[in-house]
This record gives sequence, C-alpha cells and structure tokens, in this order.
Amino acid sequence: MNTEFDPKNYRSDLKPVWCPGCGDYSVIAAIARALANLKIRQENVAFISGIGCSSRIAAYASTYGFHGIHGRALPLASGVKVARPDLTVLAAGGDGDGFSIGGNHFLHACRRNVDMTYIVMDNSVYGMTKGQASPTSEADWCGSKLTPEGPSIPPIQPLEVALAAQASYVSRAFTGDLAELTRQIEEAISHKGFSLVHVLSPCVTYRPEQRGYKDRVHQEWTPTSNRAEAFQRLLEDDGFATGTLFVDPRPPYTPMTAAPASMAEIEADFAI
Amino acid sequence: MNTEFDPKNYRSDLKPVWCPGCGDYSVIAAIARALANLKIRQENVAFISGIGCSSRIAAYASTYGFHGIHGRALPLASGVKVARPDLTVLAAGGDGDGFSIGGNHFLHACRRNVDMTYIVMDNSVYGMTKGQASPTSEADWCGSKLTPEGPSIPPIQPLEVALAAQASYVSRAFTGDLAELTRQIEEAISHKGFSLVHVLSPCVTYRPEQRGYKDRVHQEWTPTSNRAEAFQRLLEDDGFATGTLFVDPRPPYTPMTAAPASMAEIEADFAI
Amino acid sequence: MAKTCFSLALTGSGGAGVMTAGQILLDAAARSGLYGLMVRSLGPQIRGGESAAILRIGTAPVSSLGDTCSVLVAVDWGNIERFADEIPLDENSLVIADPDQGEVPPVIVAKSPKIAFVPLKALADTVPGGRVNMIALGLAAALAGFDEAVVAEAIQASLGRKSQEVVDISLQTLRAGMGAATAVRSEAPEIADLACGCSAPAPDNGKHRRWLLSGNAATGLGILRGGVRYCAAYPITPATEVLEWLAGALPKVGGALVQAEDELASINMVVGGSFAGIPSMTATSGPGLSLMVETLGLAVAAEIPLVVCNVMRGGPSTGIPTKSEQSDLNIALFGLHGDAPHVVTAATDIRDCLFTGQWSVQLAEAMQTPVIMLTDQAMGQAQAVIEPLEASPQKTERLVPSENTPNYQRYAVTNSGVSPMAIPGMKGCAYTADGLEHSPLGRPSTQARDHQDQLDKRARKIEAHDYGDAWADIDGEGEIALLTFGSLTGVAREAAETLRARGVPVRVIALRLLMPLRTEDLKRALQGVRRVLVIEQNHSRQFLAYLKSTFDFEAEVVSCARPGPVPIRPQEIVTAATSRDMGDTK
Amino acid sequence: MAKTCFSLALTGSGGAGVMTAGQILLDAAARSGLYGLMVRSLGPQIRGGESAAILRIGTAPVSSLGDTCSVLVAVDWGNIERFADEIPLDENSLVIADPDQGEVPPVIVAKSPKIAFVPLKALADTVPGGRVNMIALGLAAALAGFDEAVVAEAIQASLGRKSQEVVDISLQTLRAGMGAATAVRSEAPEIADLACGCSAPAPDNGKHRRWLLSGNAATGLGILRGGVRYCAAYPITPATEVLEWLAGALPKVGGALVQAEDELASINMVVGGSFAGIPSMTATSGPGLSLMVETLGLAVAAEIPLVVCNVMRGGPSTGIPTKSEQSDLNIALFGLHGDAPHVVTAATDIRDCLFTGQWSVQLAEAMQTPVIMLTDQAMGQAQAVIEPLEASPQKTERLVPSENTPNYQRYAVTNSGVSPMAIPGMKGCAYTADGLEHSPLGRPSTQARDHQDQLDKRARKIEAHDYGDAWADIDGEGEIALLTFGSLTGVAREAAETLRARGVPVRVIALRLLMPLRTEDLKRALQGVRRVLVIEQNHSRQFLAYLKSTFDFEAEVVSCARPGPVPIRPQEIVTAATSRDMGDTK
Ligand SMILES: Cc1ncc(C[n+]2csc(CCOP(=O)(O)OP(=O)(O)O)c2C)c(N)n1
Ligand SMILES: Cc1ncc(C[n+]2csc(CCOP(=O)(O)OP(=O)(O)O)c2C)c(N)n1
Ligand code: SF4
Ligand code: SF4
Ligand SMILES: [Mg+2]
Ligand SMILES: [Mg+2]
Repeated sequence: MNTEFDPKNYRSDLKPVWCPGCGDYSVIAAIARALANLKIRQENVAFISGIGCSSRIAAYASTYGFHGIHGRALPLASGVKVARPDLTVLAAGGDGDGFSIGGNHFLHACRRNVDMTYIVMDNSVYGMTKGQASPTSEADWCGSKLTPEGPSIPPIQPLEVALAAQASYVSRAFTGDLAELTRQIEEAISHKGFSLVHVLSPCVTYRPEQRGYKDRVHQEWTPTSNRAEAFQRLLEDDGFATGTLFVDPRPPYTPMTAAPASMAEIEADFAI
Repeated sequence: MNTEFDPKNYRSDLKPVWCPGCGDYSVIAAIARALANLKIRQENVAFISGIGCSSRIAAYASTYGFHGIHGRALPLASGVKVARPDLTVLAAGGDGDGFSIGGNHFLHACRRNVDMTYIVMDNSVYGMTKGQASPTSEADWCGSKLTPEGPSIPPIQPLEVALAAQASYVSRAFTGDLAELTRQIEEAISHKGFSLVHVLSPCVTYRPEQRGYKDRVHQEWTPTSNRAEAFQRLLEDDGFATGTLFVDPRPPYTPMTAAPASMAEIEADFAI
Repeated sequence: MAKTCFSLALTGSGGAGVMTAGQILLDAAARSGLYGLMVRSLGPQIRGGESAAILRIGTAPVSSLGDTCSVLVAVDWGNIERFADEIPLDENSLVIADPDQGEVPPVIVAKSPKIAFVPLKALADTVPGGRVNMIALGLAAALAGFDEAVVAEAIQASLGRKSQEVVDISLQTLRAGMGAATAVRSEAPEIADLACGCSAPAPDNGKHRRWLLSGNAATGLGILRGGVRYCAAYPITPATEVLEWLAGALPKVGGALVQAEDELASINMVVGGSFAGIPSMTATSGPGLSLMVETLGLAVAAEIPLVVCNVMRGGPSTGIPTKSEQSDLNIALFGLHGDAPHVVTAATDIRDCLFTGQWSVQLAEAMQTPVIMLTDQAMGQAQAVIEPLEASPQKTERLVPSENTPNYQRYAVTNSGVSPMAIPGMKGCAYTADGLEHSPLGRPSTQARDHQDQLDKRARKIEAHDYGDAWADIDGEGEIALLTFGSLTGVAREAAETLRARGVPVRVIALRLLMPLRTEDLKRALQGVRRVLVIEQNHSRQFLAYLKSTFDFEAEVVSCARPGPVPIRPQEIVTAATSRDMGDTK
Repeated sequence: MAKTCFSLALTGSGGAGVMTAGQILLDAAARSGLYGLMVRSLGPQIRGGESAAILRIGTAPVSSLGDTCSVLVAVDWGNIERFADEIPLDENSLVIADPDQGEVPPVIVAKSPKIAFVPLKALADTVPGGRVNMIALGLAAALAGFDEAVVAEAIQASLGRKSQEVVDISLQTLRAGMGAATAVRSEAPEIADLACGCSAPAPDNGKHRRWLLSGNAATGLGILRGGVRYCAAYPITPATEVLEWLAGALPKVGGALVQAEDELASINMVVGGSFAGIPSMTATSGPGLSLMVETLGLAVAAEIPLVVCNVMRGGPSTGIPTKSEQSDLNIALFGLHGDAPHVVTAATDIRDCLFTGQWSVQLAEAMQTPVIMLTDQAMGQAQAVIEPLEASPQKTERLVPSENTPNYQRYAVTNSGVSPMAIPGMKGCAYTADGLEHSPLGRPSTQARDHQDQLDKRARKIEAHDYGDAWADIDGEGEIALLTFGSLTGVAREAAETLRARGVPVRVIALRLLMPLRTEDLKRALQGVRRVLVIEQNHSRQFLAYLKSTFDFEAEVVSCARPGPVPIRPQEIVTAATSRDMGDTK
C-alpha cells in the first residue's frame, strides 16, 4: 500500500508543452519525488506558478495548483499559506517571471518568510515569448532581436539578492543532477520559512549552449547559517556552484492573533 | 553675476505641505546647494518623484520636475535620461515609494546603471497615508492600526539590497548633517551611473522618537570600490553609519547605436 | 416650532482642534436621541493644517449635507477660501467669528450671511489651559439645545483616555462656550435656535442603542458579516480605514490581515486566500484598483470569489485623494481586458455599507466571481449616527463538490454557470486553476468550442443569478424618476422630499447592483416615468453612458452630473428635475 | 476563366516545415504579381509543435481569409483537430493527403471535401536530403500556376542564408512536388486549378516594388514615421514583433529602445521619454495593458503625449495568447480610473497599420494625450503583400512655449484645451508635471474651480481636435451598413462584395478613430441607412455597447459578434445582413 507515495502519483496526465530536452522536465520529476519521499498527500499541496514555459509546471503535478499570471506567483502563494497554514505551499516559475516582473514580490517574500518553497527554473532567457533576454542573461548575449547587441546590463545575482533580502533558506541546483535537485527540494519544503531553490534549467531551444552547463556545475556548498560566510561564497561564485548556500532558523511569519470575540462584542464598539 | 548659482534660485516658491520639523526640509535644502555648487542650470535638471510626503519634493525645486505616481519614479526618471542624456536627472521619494511598491524598479535601476541620482528619504513609515509600517519599520513597531502588534517582518536593508543588485554608488546621510548630505548629493550627481543616497529623514509626526536619530548617527564610511568590504561594512552596520559606502567606476548604461540610415533605406527591407 | 434638522460647520487652522469638537458634537447629538452626519474637510498639509468639520444633525437619519449651512463657527480664518465651496452659506446663515482674528474675509462676506462676533479665543483664555475648540463646541451645543450633561458625557468618552485634568479643563471651557450662546441667540433669533424636535435620550439605552460609525468601518463590519476571514492590505486614502478596522477585528474571529508590498501583491494574496477556501477581500481606491485589474481578470477566468471595496476619490491619476467623486465607475465596470464578466455593487449610504458589504461577499461566493464594491470618500470617511442594522440571515455558501468526485471537472459547463469548486485539502478533486482558457477539466485549450462554452458559462452565472430585490432601493411614485447610486442617494432623497413637498411626485431609484444591470427590473421600476434624471458625481457622465449602453430608455433622460470635490446639492437636482436647462436629453 | 483569388492551407507536425513553405509560397505569389495574406496557426507547444499556414492569394489586395479553403495540403495528420475550425473545408474543397500517413481523420471527412492522395513523404525521399515541405510547396505552387523560376527565386531569398546545398536540394524537391500536380489537377479539375488572372511580374520591379510585411512590422514603421524616437519594451505575444522591429530601426534614426523589467516600468519610461521631449511609445497586449492603466491615467492628468499599441489576443486573463480577438476594447476605452479622456485608434488592416501608426503619434503629440492604438493578432502576426504606402506628409508638432515666457503656465486653460508644453532644457519655463489635480501653473489644487477647469480642458482638447476624414474608412452606398473596426474590416468588405453581387447595396464603415466617437460624422455616414450591422470579434458585444452609450442610432441595429479564436467569416455577415436571426435589435 506504499504506492500511495509513489512519485508517479504526483504527476498529472497532462502532456507538457515543453521542448524535448528542456531542463524543466527534471524539475517536475524532482518535485514529484520530493513530495513522495516526504509523504505529503497530493490534496494537501498547493502548487502556484506564474507565466512562462517553466510556469506551466503547476498543471503537470497532480496536486492542487494555480497557474496564475506573469510575475505574481509569490503573493498568490503567500495568500494561500497565510489563509491555510495547514497546506504545503510550493511556488515555481522562471527567471523572467521571478526576477524581472516579479522582482518586488521576490524581495518581500524573502523578508516576510512565509513558510513556503519557491523553485526558480533559471534559463537566462524568456523561453515562452521566444527568446528575449532575462535579468540573468549575460550583458553581451546577442540572441534576441530586442537587444541585438545584448542587454548591456550585468545579470542579476538572484542568490545575493535573496540573501540581502533576508531569505531564510537559499540553495542552487542543476537539472542534470536529479538526486541533488530532489534533495534540495525536500530540504526546502521541510525548512520552516521561505525557501528559495535556484535551479539552473537549460533552455535547449533558445540557449542551446546551455547544454554545456553539465560541464560547468560543481557541487560546492554545505549549509551555513552565517550570513557573512554566505556572502563570501557568493562573492567567489562563478554562477555554477550548487548545494545549500544558507539556512537561517528564524521562525516563519505568522499573522497577528487575538482573543476570540463574538460578532456582538465586535459590534458593541459602535454603540453610543 | 554669481547669483545665478545661488541655492535660493533652486527652490520654487511653493510652500511645502510638510509638518514643521520634518526631515525632508533639509533634503530640498541640500539638493539646492548641491546643484548650485555644481553649477548645473535649473532648466537642465529633471527632478522626478513618486507619491508620499517626501515625493512632494520635486515641486519644491525650481528645476523641471515630475511628481508621478506611487512607486514609479525610477522608471520615469530612466526614461528621461535615456531619451535625453544631456539632462541631469534626479529621482527622489520615500521608503514606501522606493522599497515597497517601487522595489522592483529599485532592483533593476541598480543593475541597469542609468546615469542618475536617487535620493530616498527614509523615515521608516508611510507618512502621507498617516502612519503605517514601511519596509524599513522595525518588526515590532506597533504604531499603526494596520499592524497593531508590528509588521512582524524584519526591516529591509536597502543598502545591502542595492549592493546585491549591483548599484554603482551607495551612500547614507542624515538630515541633521546638512553639509554631509549636500556633499553626498554632489558626489552622487557627479558619479557616472546610478547613485543611491539613502537619507535618514525623521518623520516627527508619526515617528516622533526619530528626533533621537541625531544621537545615534555616526560618520563612518569613506568610499571603497571593493564589494566584499562594502558587504562587510553592512554586516556590521547598526543602521546609523553614514558616509559613502561604495563606488564602482563601471560605465553607465547606454542604449545601442547603429549606423544612420534614411527612412527609405529602412523601408527597403520590406520590398519584394 | 423646533427644526427637524440643521447644518453646522466648525473651521480653524492647524492645532485648533475643530475636528475633535465636531466629533464630540456628533456624539452628543447621538446621546441626545438625534441622528447626524459629519464630514471632515482638510487642507493639503500632511498634518495640522486648517480643517473643517461639517455636520448635519436631525430627528431622522441623515445621509446628505443639504443645501445650506445654518451656522459657521470660525475659530480663525486660516485659508478659509479652501472651504468656501464646501460650506454653503447664504443670507439665512449665521457666521460666528472671533473679532480678534481680523476682518471677516471677502469670500465669506460675499455670501451675505449674518455675522455675530464672539471673542472665542479670549473666552478660552479665561480658563487656564482652556482650548478654543471647546468654546466653539459649547456655543454650537448650546445653540443646538443640547443638555450640558450629555455633552459632558461625550467629552468624557472622547478625551477620557488622555487625563482627567484635560477633561475637567475641557468641561469648564465648554461651559464658558455655552454661556456665550445666549448673546448670539438674541442677535439672530430666527437662525440661531437650532434645537431639533426630539432631544430625548436615544431609544432604549440598554440593548437597542444607536451606532456611530464611519462608512469605512461599516464596510468592514458588513464584509466580516459576509464571512470574509482573510484580507490583504495596502494603505491608500480614503480606503485605509476599512483595512484598519478589519486589522483589529479579523484576528478576533480567527481571521488574518496581511500588509502587502503593493496592490499587485495584495490582490494576488486575496486570490490565493480565496482559492484556498477562505472568503477574502481587500479595499483600495482608484490608483490601487488600476494596479489590480490584471489580477481581477485572472479571478474572472479562474473563477475565484473575492471582494474589492473601492472607495472612490477625485481622479484621474492621483487627482484629489482626500475628496469624493464617483469617477471610478468606468474602470470598475470595464477596466478588465478581454471579456470579463464580474459584479459591481455600490453602497447607498453609511448604513447601507453594512448591507452591501455583506451582500457583496455573498454574491462573490455564490457566483465564484470577483465583486467590486464601490463606496466613496464622502461616505467612507464621514461618520453617521444610524439605527443598527442586523446582519442579513442569508448564508454565504460556496458550491463545492463531494470528495473523490469521479472525473471531477472544476469548470464543468453547468446550467447555472456555477461549477463546484474544490478546496485544497479535499481528497480526489485536485485541479489546477488557470487564467489560460481551458476545458471543463481546467486544461489549457485554444479550441473555439471550449472558449465559447467557458465565456458563455462565465457570463451566464452572473446574468442568471437571482439578485432578488436588493438590486436597487426604490421609493416614491410619479412621472419623474431620480436615478442614482452611492453617496448621492441621500442627496437625491432629500431633493425628492423637496419636490414632493412642492406637489411634484417623484420616485428615487438608487442602484445597489450596477453590474449586471437588471434591465427588466429597471424597466418595471421606470414604468410610467416620463422623465429620468441620471444623477452622478463625475465629469464625463459615466453612469449615464453605461445605462444607455445597456438599457433602452423610453422616458426622456436628463443628466445631472458634476465632478467632485463639492457634493451635488439637493437643490441642483430639484432644479434639474423641474427645468430642462442642466442636462442633455436622450 | 481564371480565378481572382484562392485560399490554401498547409499543415503538418513539428519539424515538417510547413511555415517555411507557406512563407515561400506567399513570397512567390508576390513575385508573380499577386497579392496575398498568410496567417500562422500554431499548437500549444513552445516550439516545433504542429502548425498550419493559411494563405489567401489573389489579383487584388487581400485582407480576409474568406469563407472556405480551396485546398488543404496535409503533410501529416498530427493534431489536425486543433486546426479544424480555422481551416474551413466543404464539398468544394480539395484535401491532398499522404496515403502513408494513415486514414483521413473523421474531423476532415465530416466536411466531405474531395480527397486526392499523393505520397508526399515518399516523393521527398526520392531526393537525397529532400524535405516534405518542399513537395507540398511544389504542389501548391504548381496548382497556383506559379512559374518555377519565380518560386526558385523565393526559395533562394528564404533559404539562401543557410547554404547553397540546402537551396539546391530544395529546388530539386520543389520540382518533384510540382510534377505531382498534374495528377492532382486531373483528379479534381474544377477545384485544383488555382491559377489567378494576373500572374505578370509585380509592377515596376525597380522603384515601385510591392511590400511583404507583417502588421506588427507595419505598425513599427508607421510609428517611426510618426516621429517616435524612444521605445521602452516588455515582450508579450502577439506584440513582441512591433518592439523587435523598432529595436532594429530606432538606432538607425538616432533613437533608442530599452527593455524594461515589466510593463509598469516600460510605460513609465515612455512617460519620462516624452516628458523629456522625445516622442515615445510602447507596444503590448491585454495583460500588459492592464498593468499600464494607472500610468496612462497619469499621462492624461499630466498631459503627456505617448502611444501604446495594444495587439489584441484572446482574453480574459492569459486567455489564448496566440489567437486573435477584439475583446480589449473595453479596457482601452474605459480602463482608466477617474475621468480620463484619451484617444483610441484602430488600424483596419496590415497596410493601414502604416497609416494608423503614424497618425496615432501625430494625434498624441498634437493633443498631448496618450493614444491607445488597437490592432489584433490576426493583423499583427499575419503577413501580407501590399501596395507600398507613402508616409503622410503631415508633420508631428508639439505645441511649445517660447523660452522665458513670463509667468509660464504649463496647464494654461486655453480655448483649444491644448497648452504649450515646455521641454526640459528650455530656459525660463521650468515646471513640475503632476498627476495631482493642479492649477494652470501646475501646482497641486483641491479647489473645485481648478478641477472643473482642468477636466473641461482635458476633455475639450480631445473633442475639439480636427480629425479630418481619417476617423473612418467608408465605402459604398445603400440602406444597409456594416459598421466595424480592426481586422474585421477586410471581412466586412468581402461580405459587402458578395452582397453587392447579389444586388444588395451596402456601405462599409470601418472606424479608425474609436474614441472620441465622431457622432456627427457617423450620423452623416449613416444617413439613409435602415439597418446597421455592428460587427466585432468578442463575446460581450463591447463595440455595440460602446456605440450605444454615445450614439443614438436611428436605424435598426443588429449585432454580429463572436469571440475568437476563429475569425468571423464573410458569409456570417452576409447572413446577418439579410436575415434577422443572428442579432438583437435596438
Ligand atoms: C503582464 C505580462 N507581460 C508579459 C507577458 C508575456 N510573457 C509570458 S511568459 C514571459 C517570460 C517568461 O520567461 P521566464 O519566466 O524566464 O520563463 P521561461 O519561459 O523562460 O521558462 C513573458 C514576458 C505576460 N504573459 N504577461
Ligand atoms: C497605487 C497607490 N497605492 C497607494 C497609494 C497611497 N499612498 C500614498 S503615499 C504612500 C506611502 C508613502 O510612504 P513613503 O514613500 O515612505 O513616503 P513618506 O510619506 O513617508 O515620505 C501610499 C501608500 C497611492 N498613492 N497609490
Ligand atoms: S523554449 Fe526553452 S524553456 Fe521553453 S520549453 Fe523549450 S527548451 Fe524549455
Ligand atoms: S507626516 Fe512625517 S514625513 Fe510627512 S511631512 Fe509630516 S513629519 Fe514629514
Ligand atoms: Mg526563463
Ligand atoms: Mg516614508
């Protein structure tokens, strides 16, 4: 009867729209494994995403899901978790969704520390809209007609920003290492507070050179709770170090509580 | 004839709506002095702000100005500068305007490095809407009915975020030290690229305890171009260190150029 | 003969405390068994600038400021021109001025009121620590015929949290002010006796006590009654008080309020909370609503119930944040991209915020739709003494499937258009909500059939719902109809009274349900009407245009529209109803 | 007798290359002196899914796909049901199928077309490295009577940047395909001869060459001609190509394009650029427009000229991003909070994107107003062969004050409603633009007088502008009028031809200026009309409702509305024009 927690059960039967070879296939596989390993029942998971190739992922899980709008996965997910603390809440999306249009929510989700896990599939490109530069594209990446000589802006450093914004869990994985990716997702879900899993997830269509990521990534980080050390690691980072970068055990956000009162008691305030 | 560059000339005759004692009075004074000292003519300055008590500042200068909408001063200012590189562009606003609703533009303005100066009057409160918590309010500040037990979120660290987002100039000043504030604004305007001047600017009405800032601030930082050192300074920061934190001489953003072509040449692409 | 109501204004510069005086006066009126309404008007300064408290007090519930102001007590003249439009004085008004504050300004003199000089400040100075606002309060209270003990009670209630010393000094100053009333009354006896018919204590001081509250607080309570237990907030004038009230109340009933980083976040949090099964809402005003429209479209497509209360202020853009207008109607009705049917309600007055707040939540939940509830600054930030309103007994129920429904279709094409909505946690019904067009299963689809079916169903559920009688408040008979919504309802009702008194029978139709427009019901309500006045507080006649887009008037249509910040006065409506000058016709 | 036009579709799974084949076929048509239109339809896969190229080719300019498809060449049957609605087959259609790809699917058979089997893949395999799309191309080109040399030219132009080897193989495969046409033609002679009357080379291959371009590129060029020199961009389907085209072109004329972090940023950058004196624009689609409405309101209040081109797609919410609809009309007209008069234009076809793009910039600059220019996916992402259109000679001029104007009033209340706008750098005219209501000097004001004056002036400048004849494209006479806008214009014109051929005279009125509605002009254009068909591609009849809100029809009004993704067909309009079944009446 153990089959209830079989990773297969966490996949929906909807066929992904993704290109063959897209890194995102590994991410849905890893999520399914992580949920199965953690024995979290499908119906107790809310999986929220934005818009982009990667954001299609919510519909490929058999949990409750919400494929929302571009850039707003995090506040939608926060709303779910604060209203229903009993649910396991996952949010996911792309580098454009999360760091470009969604950058403000990313900043504030880090500091708010609502207990949920955010998985960003970073391919340094807008896949869904056919290949424009994203905030993590190299300043001189000339692959888009919108920026034919490159965006001319240094790529954003998502982990530095997360750390500066006081995220309590930060890690980086690569879709080519399913075991480590699964491990990080499990660890992130188990972490009490906001957890960011930054996933290097190649776009084989608009960034075919990312197939070479497998030769560049290196397992590097083991968890530290020391911010200075975590910053130091990032200052030395080549962008391909993987592992758990930082864990801060501070308690997650909880809204204010008060002694219960009846409606009549509440209304009494208005009486003259 | 030197009176042309008299700070008085940089002030409009509109009476500020600010409360007596508000820190923001020093900021308009410092801006006027800085522009006069730098001998930049009023008509060559575009001064852009958002919405909030502090954002009213644009109208108190005699330069060209734009009192835009809440949170959008930075993209509006970027638009001005990229379209008209000959102008000196200043943006200003509050901690709510800049770090709450405007957080995403802040992130991306830092990395885009358009040559302009951003002055944030931080009073750790939403003054204009009568005293709610801002992103820089303390987690346990109970002064607002909206968060009667405090926002329960650690305050954002604007300078850490700016550094992580790759701002090329970052400093902090206090409205109680007009000379240093003026110096930083001059330095920031002279800096080629995006410069952030973080100003501790007390709200005497909703945060009367901020009158005590004067006893807490300390002049501390001299410019460094070493990011590691700048991060280190911030890890030790009590929030009241002032001075120039970080300067990076990388060139400012410039849009792509191309060999000139006539309309006829451009249209020729469509002919079969 | 005692009056049935009067209007009175108190003005003064920053620090004079006229708002506090107004507040206490309204409370004292309530404690005297009267009803009342108080509007605050402020200068542009962030804090402590000049201000005006404008009150209307009477023996019946008040929801309009009327046409003229009987008495103005001016503590000083600082920037009085800012309020000149809002305080309508004429030859029948009395202005009480302090001779030590200089000449009466031309803007006041031009209106030819009677003027009585009282050395307000000097009187206050007779009491050590005495403040001039208490003199003004005393004067006003005495003219209104209030019992000193009752006013003292109100002072105690208002200032008691400071110190007993403050209260004692205030009471002493109050008495000095009341004492000055005799001279004033003798100067202008016809005007200065404001005493209203009933000044018995409020009925049944035990159980059935009247309420004194703002429209924004009433909205908060209505929404709480509707069952909302989650709110995400971003402050904005003049909506913040809805959120502040809920911040205090929600935790008491097991709910939560979160302050978000902006309105994009707050509305998405609300969508998330509601998706998770908890009735959810937020409140905002024009600029914030603008930022929410993309997500409201998501809520339409994904069929997520929620309520956004939009407290309208002067527009466009930042506009006039502290003043009222009804110019967000267009965006509320039509501001969503694509074909996005949803519901728009409007409260008719402060008391009705209780009903409309509750009803809006019920509609949202019953139809799984976003509801935009419109109120406005004139209603939201004003305070009124009202008869308490019981919560409507109707339950808020979301249609849910049974657990383990085989082949569960979240977006099943049903006759009603409403499909059972599974709540996370329910076994065997997991689905993915989507803003992409979808099949009944919720799977993304670009097929014409699915698009048509889902568009039909989303439109049908809104059209087919049984809204009962609540779609409008209707009273009166006659061939002239006053058609309006929001805070102009009270003004229209007052105009109707005047017209009826002149022998012109009129009906007042105040729409509570703006969208969908109940065309059949409206047709019935307009049966026999020859002339319809469409009354609205905006520049471009948004209400009229909307009505015409959807409804074929048989009667002649006259527009009675004016932008903010000054409210439309009953007399303007009376004039428009009886002449042809003001409006265009159909 | 040779035909004057034909429709043809090519379909196949990912990788089959039918889009390339369609593209080359259109180019070959152009090189043969014909006009044509090609629409791409794609499956949901991000890349390489099944696709269809739908072409209409003829002797006169083409801006509608017509009612039926004469020939479908199906390289295979992968997910053909996805396109079934978009490729209208009937008994008079010919389907060319590959017998090796299995049975003809029921969705095709159900439409009873003639079917001819050609072993497409096997034929391709006869050429080493040969691809099946070139067989399909050859077949189609031969049926169309195109000269092999002309098709070869088009292949060279399209594939030349790859390698000569690829070109050579393609040419060889092409020939194999053309060879197979004879058999097909003999099987269904009445259908399969697609050759159109004129197949002379395009007129004057020297100077006056025809253009082949997409609507999005045409919009880009129109806007560049209008004088735009600054663009801020955030990609979104189906508007991205407008931005991409401008990204290449702007730097050549000294302009700049910046990719922004989101639409809130892009629209504010545009406001900034324009405030700084540089005509500025952006392009987006529904969800992006939603995010821009707050700032558009700022541009209204602060009187900043700018153009937003909104390329409409299926809604609501994320909707159907790759398909066309006209359902963003409401938000374009009414999506701004407060009273926010602005201009909304709509291009009538691909060629008109050139004119309307330029005109929109001119209107924005002349009136210092935001202009929302509507196009749609069906126009933006389709490609057409058109007669080149010269730039309009009209200049784009912003009214500016002289330097050192004494007491310069940025928001002076003028008769025209337009006030001289100083540009940063001009001496002695510095001012602060503001979204708060303001005095003529631009100082924040809460006064009723200033609000009324500024509201009046902002409305007046839009109403009083002389729009000339460009407000609509009108043709024909008769008692029936077809009233429409956007990409349905071509469809309506085709329906009108059919009706006229049947002896029913009709006029077609395509609005290019949606807001302000030229009610007097429209009244004139409708003189003598008894029946008006209001034709639009959306579910809730947004266009009809808008017209009714603002215009009093004297004629009977019939709605002809349907949502996307399938375009309305000429025959539907013909039916609606001649029966009463389809629509509701006024
Ligand atoms: C408001 C809005 N703006 C723009 C878009 C268009 N859009 C869809 S996905 C996307 C970017 C996706 O990039 P990313 O998040 O990196 O995902 P990827 O496709 O690379 O996985 C954009 C710009 C949209 N849907 N909504
Ligand atoms: C879209 C939008 N949301 C909310 C508001 C209301 N609002 C005006 S100012 C302000 C906060 C101002 O705080 P801050 O930027 O810190 O400025 P301060 O007043 O403290 O100087 C808010 C929330 C608004 N004007 N627009
Ligand atoms: S376009 Fe790139 S990101 Fe999108 S599905 Fe294909 S490979 Fe993945
Ligand atoms: S409320 Fe605070 S921030 Fe605003 S003007 Fe007053 S002191 Fe300054
Ligand atoms: Mg990406
Ligand atoms: Mg602040």
